[in-house]
Amino acid sequence: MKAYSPREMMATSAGRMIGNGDVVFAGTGISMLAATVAKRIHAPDAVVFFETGGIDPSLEELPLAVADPRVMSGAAMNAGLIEAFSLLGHRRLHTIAFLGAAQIDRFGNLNSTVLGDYRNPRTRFPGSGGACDAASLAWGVIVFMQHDKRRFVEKLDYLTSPGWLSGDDSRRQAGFSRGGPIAVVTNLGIMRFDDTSRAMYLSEVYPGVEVQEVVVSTGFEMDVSRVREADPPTEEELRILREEVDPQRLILGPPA
Amino acid sequence: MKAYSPREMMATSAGRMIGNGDVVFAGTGISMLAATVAKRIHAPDAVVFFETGGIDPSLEELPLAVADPRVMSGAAMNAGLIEAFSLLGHRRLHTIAFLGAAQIDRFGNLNSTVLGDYRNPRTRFPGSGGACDAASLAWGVIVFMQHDKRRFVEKLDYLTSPGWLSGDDSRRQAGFSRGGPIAVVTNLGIMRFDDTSRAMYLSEVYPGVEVQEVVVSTGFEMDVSRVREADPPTEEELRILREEVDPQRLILGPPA
Amino acid sequence: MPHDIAGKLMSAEDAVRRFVSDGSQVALGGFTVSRNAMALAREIIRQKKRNLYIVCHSHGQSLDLLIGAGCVRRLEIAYGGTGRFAPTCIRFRKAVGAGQIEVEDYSNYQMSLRFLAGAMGLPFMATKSGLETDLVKVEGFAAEVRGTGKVPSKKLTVMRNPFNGEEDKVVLLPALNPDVALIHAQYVGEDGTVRMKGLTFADLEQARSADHVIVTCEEIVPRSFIRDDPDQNSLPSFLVDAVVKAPFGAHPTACYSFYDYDPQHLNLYKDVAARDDLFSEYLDEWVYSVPNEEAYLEKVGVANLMKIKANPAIGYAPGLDRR
Amino acid sequence: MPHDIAGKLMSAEDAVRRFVSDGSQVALGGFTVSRNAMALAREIIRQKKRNLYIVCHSHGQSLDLLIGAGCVRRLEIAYGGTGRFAPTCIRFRKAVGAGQIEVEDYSNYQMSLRFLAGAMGLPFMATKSGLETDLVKVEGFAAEVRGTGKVPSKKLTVMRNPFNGEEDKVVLLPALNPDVALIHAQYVGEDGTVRMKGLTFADLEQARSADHVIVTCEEIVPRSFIRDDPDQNSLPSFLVDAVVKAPFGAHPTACYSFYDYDPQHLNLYKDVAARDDLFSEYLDEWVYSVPNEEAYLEKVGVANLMKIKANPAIGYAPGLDRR
Repeated sequence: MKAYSPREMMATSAGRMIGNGDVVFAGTGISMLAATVAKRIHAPDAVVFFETGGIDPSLEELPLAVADPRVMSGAAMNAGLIEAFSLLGHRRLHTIAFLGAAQIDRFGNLNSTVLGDYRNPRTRFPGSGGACDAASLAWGVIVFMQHDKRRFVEKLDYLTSPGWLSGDDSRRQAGFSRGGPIAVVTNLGIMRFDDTSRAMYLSEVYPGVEVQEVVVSTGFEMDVSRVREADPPTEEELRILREEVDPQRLILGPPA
Repeated sequence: MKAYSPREMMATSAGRMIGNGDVVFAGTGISMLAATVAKRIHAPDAVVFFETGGIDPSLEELPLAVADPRVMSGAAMNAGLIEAFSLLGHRRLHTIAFLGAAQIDRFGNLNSTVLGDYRNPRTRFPGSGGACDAASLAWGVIVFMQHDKRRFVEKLDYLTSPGWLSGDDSRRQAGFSRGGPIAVVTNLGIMRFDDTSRAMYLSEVYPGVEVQEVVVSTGFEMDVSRVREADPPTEEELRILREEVDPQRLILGPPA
Repeated sequence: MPHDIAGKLMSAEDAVRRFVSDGSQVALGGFTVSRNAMALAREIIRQKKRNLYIVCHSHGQSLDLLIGAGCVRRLEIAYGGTGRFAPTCIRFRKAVGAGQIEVEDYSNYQMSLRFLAGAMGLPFMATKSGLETDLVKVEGFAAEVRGTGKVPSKKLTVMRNPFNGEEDKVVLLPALNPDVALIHAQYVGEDGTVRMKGLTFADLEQARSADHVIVTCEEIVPRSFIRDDPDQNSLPSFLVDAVVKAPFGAHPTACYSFYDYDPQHLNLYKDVAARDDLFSEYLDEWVYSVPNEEAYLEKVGVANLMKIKANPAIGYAPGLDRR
Repeated sequence: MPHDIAGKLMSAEDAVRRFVSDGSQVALGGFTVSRNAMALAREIIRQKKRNLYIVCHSHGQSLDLLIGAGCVRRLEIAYGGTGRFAPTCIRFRKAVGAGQIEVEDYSNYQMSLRFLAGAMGLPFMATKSGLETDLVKVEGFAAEVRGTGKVPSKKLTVMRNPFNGEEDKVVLLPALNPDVALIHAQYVGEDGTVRMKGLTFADLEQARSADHVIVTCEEIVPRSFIRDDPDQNSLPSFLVDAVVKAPFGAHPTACYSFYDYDPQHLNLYKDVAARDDLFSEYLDEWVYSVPNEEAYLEKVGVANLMKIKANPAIGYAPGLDRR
């Protein structure tokens, strides 16, 4: 029996990527857990903000949407979308954005719009929301995904949010002055991007996960030569997650 | 002995041009007197706002600058410049802007920047402030001027604020979708602009002012064939001006 | 009448009748589960408005209801979802899948900038958001509707920044000026001034960009209250056409400092939205057969309203069962 | 440290030393007679900063003092005046007339849009304001400085609106991103959050556009006070580099809800500014020979401060003799 669930592993893995003083553009899922754990352990000065305009709310209760009134309480500021996205792209700020998607390709480009033809979709998803903006403007992006072949695809059905585009220098050439995905955190492990080619590679697998499991769950060829085993969540991380951050397991879901 | 001063005549003349429901972009001089008299007599629903962002303040005391704290008290909203200029140009609003200037030409273009060469001026004035914006974006503009030949000129030293530009259809061709000067109110009379040529003509002279006095005080040729005598301030207008609006005569100056 | 609300205070029925027409371009205020102008959405459905052209950023409940009731033909949107209750709005998803509505996708910042441009009277705004994405490359609307009615002549366009080198490209987004904006606020003063509490999302930009504005509100407050701190006010009266007093008018979405979202109702909605027959029954039961908002709130019931009532010191209902 | 002001709280002397250098591009907060960051301006003069590149919209007292003291080389401005006290700022007028400073004129909306563009990370903004005027046609800076340092490669440029017909022209204004913004606010929380009361002018856009921000304030208030109503706050702590407690720090300009402008001092200034010898004496007496703001306020005197103290219920000093 595992002592922690994949979601707990994902939340703590991502949490460790947040630096002290980072300004974190969070969604309402695992990213908020990651940010909160980080703040309580190694990044007390990290600030969480939401695309709706809520800046550094007290988060006494977990919001279930970025427009939840729980992001408006005890905050440093209640603003609006214009201010939030201005901060997201602010050149002075080390902004880290957490995103999810329906599909990802080898360069970390994301689709959260449709499966199939855009005008005649097989499945319609909610759409960009602020994802395209975050992927365009943030200092860096961390992506959460369920790891499976239909999601890690050779070619996106629709490119909603720009990653490293076609790799190499293409992101800069497109006109972006910063940003790009830093890591992809899945239920199996952590992927990062090569400094030169910008192609995704397997960086870490979770304890008990075989590299081959990642390979077969990925719909494109991926370098696995640099892989190492990820550190499991610490006692402290798990205690904070379970007792302080999400005691009702609203986001954590069922325990391991 | 006159029963009223030129400033009192100017304030009441301009006040009559304000319609009920107009949204008035005011400065701190005679325009505020004009707007206040209008509100208290025939335009109770006119709203005064300032380029600094003060919308419909109570104006218990006369402000001496558009950034005076007196424009922040009892207002409908305290905003900022961006909001104020957005309102000024708002296509839904019948905005009337009051402007002054150092020079005006026959098409109502204004100079409030320099006399002489721009880079080597003989006299430097404060500059556009919001004047160019008001002249560009407001539904209509009313100009206050001292009537003299050095101010009513054939050619401006610097075109700060667009009037009817070179007349006829030139304002629309320049890219402006509305606006243009409605009237020029001076210490001698009221000038308006021909509907077709957009050239300035003498519309009214104040009681006791000779047309010839206007002609010699104007540095360009002006049609005077349509002139009539202006109605003097009423008892009611004078009472409100003197007793309610500016009892200290901060703006009205010395009595007649 | 800028100094008196009297000429503007009206019922939701009158406001919708006067300012929303078949084919109107409508901006929806609020965001996913918060401050949707639900009372107006329900009234629009009752009045069977058709072919609406909705423009919004991230929208949830009122959008989904309007789409499900067949009121919407065309949609410019960044996100259709209702938080954890419906990560993708269900009737929205179905309608797009069935080709029943025409959709054009933008991002949240892009849509917000378009409203801001409209609010400021600027023809367009430039951003780097979306370069090389399908948001920029793929149009949703058919070529033949381009430039007709309120459909912009181009979805957007990419240009070089004239103040910088060749590589500095930007996306130009056309301004939005919808026919009408539907906004739910906490307070309107007796002088018509609007005060919104909590996050404003892009509501103020939407209202300022629109030709007409309908504001529903929780409370009408004295002029003295609203004028005592002008810093806190959100919209001047002269930009508002209709004020509708509608307590709990955002239900089942939240209204910060007044009430939380209603998890029970949103879960009910999620279940019925998945099936056409159940959804049709839902519309009958919760919209068509309730003549007005008073009747709607009676149906929701006092016990439920008390459950979601916000603790005013913190703005939401602490400990609410949100599963 | 976003959650604690400790690392940022410093004296005006330290703040100016750390964040203002010779040649810095400096945005001045406030407007003509209100909320000028005078404590910082006086300190900049004491530290003999030179060749400053000032960017502002309508500015009065702090601008004129900095120009008069020889700190300014270059200026982008819409308006230089101090209300009725100096319809054109006197030292500004003299310096321009004598060719001592390089000036480029914009309008208030243009400058505000340039700060807003910088604040939002947009490369430029489009407006119709200024078409066919000399603001658009005439450049103030010499061609050889174009594109050097913070001088934009073009003052502005006119283009056709790509979403509309041939006649629809617009002015594109380059974004501003000054090195430092000088802002005076009423409150800063112990968590570093800034709350400004009354009109904000373009201060928030200026602060958000700048690389560094110095905020002087009337009061440092508890975290609980500032966090109790996040709707009223103006800037998050992570955009502020230095917080300086400076009661009456805007004197002789006004600070809404704390004090009025000081008509007696502004009249004195008007008289001395007109003559070089008197102005030099003024600088000696009111700036160079007062080591800090405490000493400055002692010089102003309690009686004068009491005269201009605002009635907090209305925000200014009613009945103040303003002749």
